[in-house]
Amino acid sequence: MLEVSHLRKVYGPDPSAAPAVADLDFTVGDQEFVCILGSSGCGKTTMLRCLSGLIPFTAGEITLRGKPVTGPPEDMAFVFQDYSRSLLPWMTVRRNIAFPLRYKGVERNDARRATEEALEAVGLADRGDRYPWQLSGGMQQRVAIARALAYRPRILLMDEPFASVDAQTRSGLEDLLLRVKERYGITVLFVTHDIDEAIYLGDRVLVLRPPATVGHAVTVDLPRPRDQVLTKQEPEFARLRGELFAAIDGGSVAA
Amino acid sequence: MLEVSHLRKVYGPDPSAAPAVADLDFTVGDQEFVCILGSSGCGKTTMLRCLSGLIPFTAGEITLRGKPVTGPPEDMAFVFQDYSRSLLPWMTVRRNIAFPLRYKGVERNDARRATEEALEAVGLADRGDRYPWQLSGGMQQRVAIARALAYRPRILLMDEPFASVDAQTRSGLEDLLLRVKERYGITVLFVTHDIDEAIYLGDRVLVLRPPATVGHAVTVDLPRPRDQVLTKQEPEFARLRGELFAAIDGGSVAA
Amino acid sequence: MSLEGTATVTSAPRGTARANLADTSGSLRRLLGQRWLRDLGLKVSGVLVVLLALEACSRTGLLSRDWFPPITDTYVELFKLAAGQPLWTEIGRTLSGWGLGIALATVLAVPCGILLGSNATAYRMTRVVIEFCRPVPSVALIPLAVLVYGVGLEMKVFLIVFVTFWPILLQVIYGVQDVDPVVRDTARSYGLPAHARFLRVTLPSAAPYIATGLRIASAIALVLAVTAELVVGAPGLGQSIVVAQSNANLPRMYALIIVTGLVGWVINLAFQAIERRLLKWHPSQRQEVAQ
Amino acid sequence: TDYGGDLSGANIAGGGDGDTLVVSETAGVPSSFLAYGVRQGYFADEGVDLQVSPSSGGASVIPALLSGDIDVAGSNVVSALIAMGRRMPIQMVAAGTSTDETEERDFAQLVVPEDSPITSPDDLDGTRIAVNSLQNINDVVVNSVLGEAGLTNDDVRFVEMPLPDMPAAIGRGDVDAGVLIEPFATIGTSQGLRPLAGPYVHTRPGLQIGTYLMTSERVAENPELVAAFRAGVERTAESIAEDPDSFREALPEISELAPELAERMNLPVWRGSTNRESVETIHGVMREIGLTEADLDYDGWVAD
Amino acid sequence: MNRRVLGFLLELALPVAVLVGYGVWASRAQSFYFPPLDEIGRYFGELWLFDRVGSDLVPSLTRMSAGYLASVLVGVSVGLLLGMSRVLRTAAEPVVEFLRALPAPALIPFSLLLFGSGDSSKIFVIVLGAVWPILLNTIDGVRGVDSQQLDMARAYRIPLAARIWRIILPAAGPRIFAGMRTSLAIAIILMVVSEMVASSNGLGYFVLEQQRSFAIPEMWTGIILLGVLGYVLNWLFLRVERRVLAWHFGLKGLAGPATGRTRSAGRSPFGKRRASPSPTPAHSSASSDGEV
Ligand SMILES: Nc1ncnc2c1ncn2[C@@H]1O[C@H](COP(=O)(O)OP(=O)(O)OP(=O)(O)O)[C@@H](O)[C@H]1O
Ligand SMILES: Nc1ncnc2c1ncn2[C@@H]1O[C@H](COP(=O)(O)OP(=O)(O)OP(=O)(O)O)[C@@H](O)[C@H]1O
Ligand SMILES: [Mg+2]
Ligand SMILES: [Mg+2]
Repeated sequence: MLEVSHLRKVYGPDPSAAPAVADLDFTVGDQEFVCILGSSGCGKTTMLRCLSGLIPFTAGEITLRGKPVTGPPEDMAFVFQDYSRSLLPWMTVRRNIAFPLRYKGVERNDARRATEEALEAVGLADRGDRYPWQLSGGMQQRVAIARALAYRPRILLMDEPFASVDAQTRSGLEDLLLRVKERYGITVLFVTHDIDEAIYLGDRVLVLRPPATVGHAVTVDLPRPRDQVLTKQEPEFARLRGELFAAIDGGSVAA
Repeated sequence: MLEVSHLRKVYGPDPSAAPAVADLDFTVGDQEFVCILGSSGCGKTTMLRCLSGLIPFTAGEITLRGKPVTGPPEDMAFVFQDYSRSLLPWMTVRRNIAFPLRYKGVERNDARRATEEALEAVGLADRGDRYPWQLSGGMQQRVAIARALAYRPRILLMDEPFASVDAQTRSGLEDLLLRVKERYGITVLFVTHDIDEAIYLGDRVLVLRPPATVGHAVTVDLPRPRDQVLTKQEPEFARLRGELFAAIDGGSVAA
Repeated sequence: MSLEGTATVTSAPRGTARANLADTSGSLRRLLGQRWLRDLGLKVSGVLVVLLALEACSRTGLLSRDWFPPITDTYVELFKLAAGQPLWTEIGRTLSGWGLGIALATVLAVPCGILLGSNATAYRMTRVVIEFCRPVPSVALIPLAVLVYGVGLEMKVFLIVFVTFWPILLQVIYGVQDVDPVVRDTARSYGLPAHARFLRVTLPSAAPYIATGLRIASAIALVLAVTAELVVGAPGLGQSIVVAQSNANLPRMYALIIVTGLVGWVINLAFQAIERRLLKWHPSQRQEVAQ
Repeated sequence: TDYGGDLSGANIAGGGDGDTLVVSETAGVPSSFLAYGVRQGYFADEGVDLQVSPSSGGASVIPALLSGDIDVAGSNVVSALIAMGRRMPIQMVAAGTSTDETEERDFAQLVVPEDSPITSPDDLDGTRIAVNSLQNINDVVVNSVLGEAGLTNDDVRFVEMPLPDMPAAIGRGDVDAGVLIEPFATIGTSQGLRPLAGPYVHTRPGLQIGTYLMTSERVAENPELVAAFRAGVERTAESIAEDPDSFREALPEISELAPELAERMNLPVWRGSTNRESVETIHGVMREIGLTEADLDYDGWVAD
Repeated sequence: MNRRVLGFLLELALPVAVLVGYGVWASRAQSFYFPPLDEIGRYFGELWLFDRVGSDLVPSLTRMSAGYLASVLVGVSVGLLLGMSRVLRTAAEPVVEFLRALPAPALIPFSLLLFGSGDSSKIFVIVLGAVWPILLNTIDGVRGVDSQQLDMARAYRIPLAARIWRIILPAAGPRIFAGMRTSLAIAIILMVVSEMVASSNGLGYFVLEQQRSFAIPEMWTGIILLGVLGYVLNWLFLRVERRVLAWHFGLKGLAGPATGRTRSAGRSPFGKRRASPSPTPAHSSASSDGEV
């Protein structure tokens, strides 16, 4: 579905400067859930922004369903790391979520229903009429997630989407994400700093090393549907955690 | 050192509206490290902002070293949850860290040394001349932390300061924080969503329940200096984790 | 402790790196040259389009030849003027009033704007007077200004300050209100004294607004300097226009008007260059730097 | 042309080791008159160091006079009478431009398009007439032209516009007629506009239009200086009256006026001292059409 | 004596002080150009209550509003275009800057030639003067939109029209309003300038005519009326702005003391009455109930 080969991205006008992404190769299958780990500043966000066609890359190739990516593809949703700035302060929470639906051609009634469902799912049903800046940080992040889910994308890019929510809400959102993914057959690229989360969610976990090259790739062979308690008790889970911990440790330049 | 009694904060003009902080009582001793847990939206940020004198509160009393808090006290540093917006985009990273020092009356040379030390400590020694918007999310967060540490505050408020950094960097920053606190005798209020982190760092852990009342308070009886591996292996650590997990679970409304 | 820097990356071996560098710096130079050239080409073509439109107007009879001197006469006059020294003297006279006026207006309006933008009481106290004075027409003030300040430089400067003060003031007030609350709280929590908050936080935050305000005001100031000279008869471009007009020297009159426009354009170039330097952190400038 | 002089003509000054007098005079022929006098050294002979600054002839010369920045203001009699009627402390010290004796040689012309149905002042009823300023000298002189046909100013509509625009506006039919002042009268007629009347001469042959003003205070303090200035004006006027062609020849150099215009156009006439009959005529018409309410105080207003 | 009355008195204090100061000074100085207050007041009553309202004020207002509306339309739409396209912006820059620097009196002949001596030439002059603050602010506002918001819109493939309407315009809104407010005063000034020429009625004509006839107290009544006009129009403008930019005032914590910034420096300097602190546009009904 998504193929990345020899991707290179250098910020700024000088192509010989230090790259943010040096030479990245990987593929993502249809409806696969790929988690991405990597130390801070190793190029994860940059990579996602290249994949999504938001910024041009310096060299290499990205193809999505066989077509090269030159701009944001259809049916893609992106949850940005800087969630609070990606919400529009002049729209209420509800309108922020419903906003992209209209232009995707969703019927007004369907859009309304999808919005309410998403709000409900992230636990903000009673905050629909607030403005984003009237919400706490974690709530804002959940609004950004709700917007992506309500959009029913075919490919979903998430950049540390659960960084600002508490452990309990986080588990709830993880399970929600898995359910939604299953139901609508979404392909997900998920950046996180939490190894457990990466294993729990992913079909595969990639470890990036600065400047973004795939340092390690792990296939997660845990049964689905997953369960917050049972899955994390499997010996395989513990093994994977150990493997990934070592991979990150060994690969990253002391950070 | 810091005493909070019957703190109440309602946003908006109508004092009978639902409060963000309802009725909060606690005290923080001198040089104590207090961690605060609580579900998303339960009022942690609001509380910190009241304590820091940044926003007026509706009712109750806050005294710091015996004096009521009416505005930002001297020698306080605050690491905001919305770190990317709290960095000044028109200053380089180095200047972002250095500029509060000047107005604290720190000698130019001392300020320079403190800045370089802080940059080094958060692993950004080579990024000092960049602008914040040229950094990754995690790096920006570390700049905000570096600014607070370089300031050598007597009281340090941190609002989910490690949310966007990877696990390894995070452990490093935790240890750094503990060392700095020890060395300069800082009082710390630390909001986090990570129970392990709260226990590892804190002398005491408070669990807030929405709308911010202290639902549970736990004294952490673990020896100092703490160690990432050894401390977390102590049976007491596991016991506290269980206790806090239960406390959060029982208190929070399903979110 | 192990929190050293995330090492900067030099992936390629030394030799090739240097080769690459030489190679790319050449292409970089080419790239920059191209961009510069392209911009120039764009500007020239923009001007050409307008000139062609003017030409078309006079061809189709929209602008009659009788009333408009042939545009070529105007150009000839323009070049003759540019070759002589008097034109530059007149430009200098106009610009001295302009420069003093705009500088004084800025120095007055920026602190006032920041005070009024951040202090509700001060704003409310002055609001009526401000809103009353803003629409007072400059032309109506000219005789009063002449009476008090005479016909010289002071009069010009007074008029310019009186008129350009308001746009700058308003832009500053709006700019101050656009300060990000998180930034403001950061400054407050670190206990920055008021002057430091002003210099380090409020001023840079409002800078994009102020820059726009200055560009608006600089053109208004030029217009006003010329108008004052024109109406009162103070030496400068304006008076030259009057003299040319009274002597029915229309090519020269139009040439002088064009000179005024060109002066405005050059001033704006200078402002833009300064803005690019000072505001390189702002999204409006950095989109063109990054990516 | 060489561009030796300043474009704004601000540096026409010279001679005389005596007192400096700064004169602001309407740009064009009127200020060229003074510049000519300076060039010929007439003012220096009288001990006056004259500095001429051309103005657009608006109302702002009087505040400039009052502020002390200029010493003498060239204005027209109507503006001066209005100001003095409002008790401004100024006095006429010398005569500026006057018109000639016949309508053809009037330096203002009331013109209509060549093919206009308007052939005599009678046809002006209900028309729009372009003038370069409202409520001023034009009202006075057009009123006298209309008066011949039994009309008054209320029977026409005045439209104000700058002189350079007038030929175009008349030609296009935006207005039906216009009062053009030299050199635009010559330009207008050469573009095919037809003169209908010479309104200044029509009001009174030899009508005095321009005047030089000083503050009463200055006149009282320094009558010698006033006399010297007037003498300079007189000398210049005489010299031009004797040899108008050399003035015409000098015009392009002084003021960048096109030589063919300088040769062809009607020149004003200058005299030294104020013409009492003109002032009285003008004041009478002004009273009649409501431009002033004050009574004429000739001796108080004119320093001769 | 509630706070509102107090605030109102506060607001009137300075104007009253200025008036009294002027009155005392003018009656002492006896300057021809600065007549005493009572004289101006007498003329004001004679002229403007309500003799000349229909003949001078109304035509002026019509011209001004037409010119202002045209400026807003042209400024915002051209500003959007130039702000969004680097190519167009670069190409148009010399021409725009050239036009911006042309003095209005020098433009009047042009506009007379192009539009004749009717109202359209006056409106043209007003637009040519008042459009620039709006245009420049729109350009700079559009260029300054948070890149994160634009990325979001592109990621969700929001079509261009919606991107303009829903993101770029609102984000540039505060700046556009800053420009519009400056332009409002400039439009009034240019109304006067445009009536300098080829005009036989209007407030500007009145003021200049009185000035030329040395009818100084009458001229002052005109200037005062212009000031009053500016004040009233500005008041209306602020009401509109308050509604349209409600989110902005809330976001920046400017909505008044009630949001809890009594002690902090940034409080709304706008609006006589404290705007409702939860900035709720009319169409949405904010439920301000808290945590359930
Ligand atoms: N500016 C505001 N105006 C109105 N309500 C607000 C505002 N800021 C926060 N609130 C409300 O106050 C409550 C507490 O918010 P707060 O930011 O303190 O939560 P928090 O504990 O920090 O949550 P998180 O962990 O998600 O950051 C929330 O219900 C939020 O909606
Ligand atoms: N706009 C920019 N201009 C220049 N350099 C940039 C820019 N954005 C990012 N970088 C650099 O690119 C590198 C990778 O950044 P990126 O944001 O992709 O990291 P990340 O893996 O997402 O990190 P984090 O986990 O901290 O968010 C960093 O070294 C950063 O400094
Ligand atoms: Mg990132
Ligand atoms: Mg928070």
